[in-house]
Amino acid sequence: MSASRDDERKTTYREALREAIREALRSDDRVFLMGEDVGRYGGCFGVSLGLLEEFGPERIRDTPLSESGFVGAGIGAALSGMRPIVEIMTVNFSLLALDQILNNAATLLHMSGGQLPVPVVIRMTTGAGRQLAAQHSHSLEGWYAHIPGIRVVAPATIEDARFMLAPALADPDPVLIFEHGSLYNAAGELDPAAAPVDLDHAAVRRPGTDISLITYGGSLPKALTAADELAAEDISAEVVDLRTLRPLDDDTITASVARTHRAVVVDEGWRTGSLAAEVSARIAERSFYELDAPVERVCSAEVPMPYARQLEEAALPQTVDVVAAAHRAVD
Amino acid sequence: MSASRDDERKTTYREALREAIREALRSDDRVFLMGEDVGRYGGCFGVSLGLLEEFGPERIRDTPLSESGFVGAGIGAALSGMRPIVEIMTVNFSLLALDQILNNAATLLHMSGGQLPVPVVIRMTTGAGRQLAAQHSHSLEGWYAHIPGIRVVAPATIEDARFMLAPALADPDPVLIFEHGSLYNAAGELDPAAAPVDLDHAAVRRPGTDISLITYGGSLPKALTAADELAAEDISAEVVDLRTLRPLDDDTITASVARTHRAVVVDEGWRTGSLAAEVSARIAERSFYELDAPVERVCSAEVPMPYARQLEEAALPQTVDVVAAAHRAVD
Amino acid sequence: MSPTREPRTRKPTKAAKPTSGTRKRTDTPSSRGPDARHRRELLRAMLRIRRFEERCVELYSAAKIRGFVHLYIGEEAVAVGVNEMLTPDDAVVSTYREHGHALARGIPAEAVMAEMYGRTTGCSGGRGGSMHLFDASRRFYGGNAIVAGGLPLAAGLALADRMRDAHRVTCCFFGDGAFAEGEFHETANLAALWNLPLLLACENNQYAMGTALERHEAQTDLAMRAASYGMVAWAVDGMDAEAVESAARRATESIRAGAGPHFLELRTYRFRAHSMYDPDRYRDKAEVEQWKTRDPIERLTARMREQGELGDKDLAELEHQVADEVEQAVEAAERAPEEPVESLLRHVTSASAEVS
Amino acid sequence: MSPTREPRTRKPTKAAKPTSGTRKRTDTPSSRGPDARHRRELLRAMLRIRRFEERCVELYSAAKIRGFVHLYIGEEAVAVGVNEMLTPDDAVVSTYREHGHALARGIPAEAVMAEMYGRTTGCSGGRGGSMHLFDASRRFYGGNAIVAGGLPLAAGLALADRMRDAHRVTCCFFGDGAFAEGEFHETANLAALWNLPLLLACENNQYAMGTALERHEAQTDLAMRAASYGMVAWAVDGMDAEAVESAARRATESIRAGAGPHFLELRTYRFRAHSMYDPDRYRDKAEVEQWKTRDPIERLTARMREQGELGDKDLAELEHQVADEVEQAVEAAERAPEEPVESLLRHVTSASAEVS
Ligand SMILES: Cc1ncc(C[n+]2csc(CCOP(=O)(O)OP(=O)(O)O)c2C)c(N)n1
Ligand SMILES: Cc1ncc(C[n+]2csc(CCOP(=O)(O)OP(=O)(O)O)c2C)c(N)n1
Ligand SMILES: [Mg+2]
Ligand SMILES: [Mg+2]
Repeated sequence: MSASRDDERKTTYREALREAIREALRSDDRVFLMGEDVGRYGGCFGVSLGLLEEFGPERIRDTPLSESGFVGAGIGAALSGMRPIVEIMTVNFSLLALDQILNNAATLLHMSGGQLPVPVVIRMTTGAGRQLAAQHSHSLEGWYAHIPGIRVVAPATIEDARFMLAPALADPDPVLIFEHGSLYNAAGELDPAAAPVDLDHAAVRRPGTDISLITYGGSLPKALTAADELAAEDISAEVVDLRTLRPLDDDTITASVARTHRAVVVDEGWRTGSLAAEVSARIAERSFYELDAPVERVCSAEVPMPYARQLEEAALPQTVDVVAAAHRAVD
Repeated sequence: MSASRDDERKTTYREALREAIREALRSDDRVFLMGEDVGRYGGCFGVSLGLLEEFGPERIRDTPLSESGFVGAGIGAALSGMRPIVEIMTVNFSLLALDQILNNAATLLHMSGGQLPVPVVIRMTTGAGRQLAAQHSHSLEGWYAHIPGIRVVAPATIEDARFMLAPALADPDPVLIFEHGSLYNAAGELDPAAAPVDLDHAAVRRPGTDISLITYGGSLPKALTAADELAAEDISAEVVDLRTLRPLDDDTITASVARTHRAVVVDEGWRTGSLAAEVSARIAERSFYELDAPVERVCSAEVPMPYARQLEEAALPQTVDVVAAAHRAVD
Repeated sequence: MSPTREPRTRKPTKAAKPTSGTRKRTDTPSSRGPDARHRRELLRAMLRIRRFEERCVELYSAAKIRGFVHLYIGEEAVAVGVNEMLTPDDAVVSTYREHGHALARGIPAEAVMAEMYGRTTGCSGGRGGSMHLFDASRRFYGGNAIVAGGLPLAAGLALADRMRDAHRVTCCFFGDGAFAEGEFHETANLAALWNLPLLLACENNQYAMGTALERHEAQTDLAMRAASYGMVAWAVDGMDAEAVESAARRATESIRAGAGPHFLELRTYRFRAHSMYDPDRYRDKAEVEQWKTRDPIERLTARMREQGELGDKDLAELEHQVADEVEQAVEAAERAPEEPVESLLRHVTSASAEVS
Repeated sequence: MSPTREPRTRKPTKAAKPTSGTRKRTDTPSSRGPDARHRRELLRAMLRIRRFEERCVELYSAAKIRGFVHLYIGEEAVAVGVNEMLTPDDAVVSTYREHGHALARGIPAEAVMAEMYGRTTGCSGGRGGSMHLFDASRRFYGGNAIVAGGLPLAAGLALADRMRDAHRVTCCFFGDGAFAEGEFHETANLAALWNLPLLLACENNQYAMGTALERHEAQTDLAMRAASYGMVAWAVDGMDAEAVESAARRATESIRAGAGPHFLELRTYRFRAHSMYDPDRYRDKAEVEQWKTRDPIERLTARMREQGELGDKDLAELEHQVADEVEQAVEAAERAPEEPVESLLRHVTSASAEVS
């Protein structure tokens, strides 16, 4: 946990998340972390390792297996003025708590005529790529982005992993944070200039002029690699990281498409009914006369994620698919 | 239950559903109906009234309040060769069973390498319009249309209410049937020529040449009224009833847009991440060079459904909104 | 006495010593003693709920109130008896059958009626309706229409208190039907495991909609079932406001003293159908009549008459006051403004109108 | 004896009379008698699981197997003992920790190993992996990686049998952690209410991942808790294959006789970490060592030696046969073909490739 001055900026996505949680716990005693195995085990993906020792079992609270129960309890504690961070191991299990999230967390403020804000933060892992098969691999954050009353964010970089939590906790409404499982080990230097993230805005991760690659979360690295490959062919791709999946930052998307006149949306969700469909529909609505080609979507194949390596790879959006889609749009 | 010859064709949506269930129970002893209050109470919306008396409590099976439990039990019974019809009172409560539907019903066939088809039919009510407020009014069928491995249908007419169940039961895979709450009392004559519905195809409910109004379920009547109003202004609107929300019948949609070059998608789901977004994205993908105007979406406002009458009306897609959207597209 | 009485306030016990339980009752209550006055308030509270709801039935027929409306008639002793033991600092989580809980908690009849009219002066600003009554100032957290959906919330409210060492109680009302839902069991386990200051007030009215208890629960002794979680649990005559009150006294005192969650199985009955839509085909007329002989209002009235605490005139006066209160609520609701459709998107997020 | 032994078949009882329970046991078992032979098969079945999984560890390190892998080592007596009482007509629903259940059920080691390799010859065609083993021909319904997610399915399988008057048993394995999930409670209530022929085999290995039983259950006597549903329930020494078998005998006979669901709390322990990713920081070394002294394989071996049923040579022969079987499974998996990516969309729907 202690690091020398020099190492301080060298970190991983996992450590950045942990540091953000630690900071929140230190600076606000209404904050606590709750979920299955967040304590003694250290978090199923190791995010909260060491926090139990530092903050004790009341604030690093292991729960029984009961997603609906403890997510609902987090909502109730938030109603009562606490600032819970609730961890659900993966988005697949969050379905068991979806009733609480939609029918309570997202709805109480409105149903009560504005009396009951719910300042809860719910974190969960999403995504595939580790051969975990059909009950541990799906990307359902697009569903959550459908729900009025909540905010949905997806940190794709180490900076966002480190600096999205504070504004999420400061938001008076429920915020869902989706961490892509393939990113936890991503390592890099923390930009010393990084600061709390403005959760209302998407980020242009790489400027470009010929085509917009619009993505988020675990697909960002693939889109950036695709942009590199396209650059080698003299196609200048702009990479937009949505960061916040609800509410979508229409202005940044529209401005990018206005520059490039072409777009590929990359999203690990199943294609039909994906978040990519929403982005595509919005581009068509807002930038119809700007578009020089149909908006392309690169999504997961519509299949419960298979275990076998080659099948999983084939099911997921890959860099080569992004490049191919860009070619279709540009040609 | 007994009707004279003449009255036989005069029926309601509710009675048509009941008749379909009765027919299934009579013709196949693997079929049974299971759900909360389907028996003694007669179904929360009266669909199964009288069936308990005819078929007994084993086949018209009242369940405890335990959506996950009895939906999962329906899936298990289907695995074992039965043909259960499981009723969930409304789609809002189906969230409690979503884990079973996504992680088991939709997934078992694939996960098992094709060994385990799940011939379950799950019926539920969807939609708003009766001032039932924020926990009883949402239209979440678009979420279900996102899930590979299941079929999702939405009968919008008395014929479809009567004749969609048989093919749904004949389907070896899970079929979800969404019944819009505002349709139960819809009355009319059953078309004597009606026959089991082909669940792979959308239906053109009214042909037209200037614009395609693409919709389903409880919004179909509104789209038809809008088409009437547009006709009065010499705008010829074609009305497409999707009927099957998954898999979407791309060909019918594409053919319609090829005729009209303009489209409005009407969908009672919240706009962001709606099924309408998917339809819009597909039209843009498949008919980009056919389109003379951006695809319009008429959806519900992004708000947990308010109780107050005027607010609920304002939140829902109305005929006037469809007409206005058509004007925007045509002008 | 104001017609929109606040709940009786008793200071939360900071230590383990019992509070109101220490109040000695005289064996021969006088018609003017504190017990008599107290019973009169119980009666008034039950009458208020009864008359309020009877008026709702008329207003529903007149299409002034819409949506789903679930009446509490017959069950009034539960809300009123339990509420006696709650302080303003405590919290209440309720169901869609919550007019009684809301009125007992002290939410003005006006605010509840206006809500059912869908008016801005309603206790949820007209956005909730009958099933979603809220009042943050009274720590009344709804109004939950997903069966068992309020239970985890209540555990969270109680958890917050436990973490902050607040000696408050969270009371969660729910039905026998909710007992079958997984969410009840997850909540019961959390509450017992974490020793939460939670009163689980199970309104066992013998039916979940049209399904009788023995047709939805394998084991119908719910208190015994709850006790299997290691929490104190017992059954109470829910048709007797004083019996409910005394059970709630024992339970809340024990909870305030740190003994963790308690479960009360309040055996009661709804005299009316499940909701306005329900033709009530599934119950024996005789069964309903049988339960009606235990009407909590008639029972308390009889007891008070016997004790000489209540004469015809007293009762007429009470009825008159309550009728006035209800009528004023209706009149106010009739006059109250509607939310303009322009503010449809208010309160979706705290930032008010959402970008979409 | 074939290395991929079918489960011992006992005809399903059509009537209420007990089956295998009637088989007389001699008081002084001979090393060649039926009891000795039977124990040898128990031992073989446990050894098969143990050696198979030990090989899996190596193959995981060699990156031949990927994804999440949960080992059953230490718990073998449970799968083997319960399976003895199941017929091929019965059904089994399992968890993600199911190599033991699958092998005990008679799914060939080859088919399981190929599945973990992700090959077409795997028992799920390579689409499931370690957590999703299936075999419809053996009525082995997975392989469920949502904790408690298999329980409602199992109730449905049992319901189908009850509706068709089939005297079959559905056995559902699940862990102590699953007991806290709402789905367990909904299932238990359904099963007891409807008198389903369901064996609820709760593998209480004292931990749900890193969370010890007393930190996730308010009341740790799980059998008592289950009994509160009105079903027969008791705790069994899950480290003793014969004790498990005899408990399963009583339970399955009673279920076949129509007595409804039974619950066995099988007290056991996993000797390894929760999964391959788990550094196992949350358990006392001493606790693990203590449980290892009760190793079900060593225990049965010792008992057999004592009885003179098993000599060094016999054991070596058994080990040799099992090792052969495992090795053949590995070799076959190595040679087995991979599914071409062109058939990615197979089996999404029965119509094979889905329109999208
Ligand atoms: C999760 C869920 N399932 C079903 C319903 C429909 N429903 C509303 S009330 C009710 C019966 C609840 O019974 P109980 O808990 O005993 O409460 P009571 O109505 O008797 O007060 C049902 C089935 C619902 N609102 N929520
Ligand atoms: C619904 C759900 N929540 C969480 C997980 C992650 N998880 C997998 S196994 C496990 C522990 C389960 O413990 P138990 O039921 O005792 O079974 P054991 O692993 O001990 O055999 C957890 C938390 C999951 N797979 N499903
Ligand atoms: Mg009830
Ligand atoms: Mg365990």
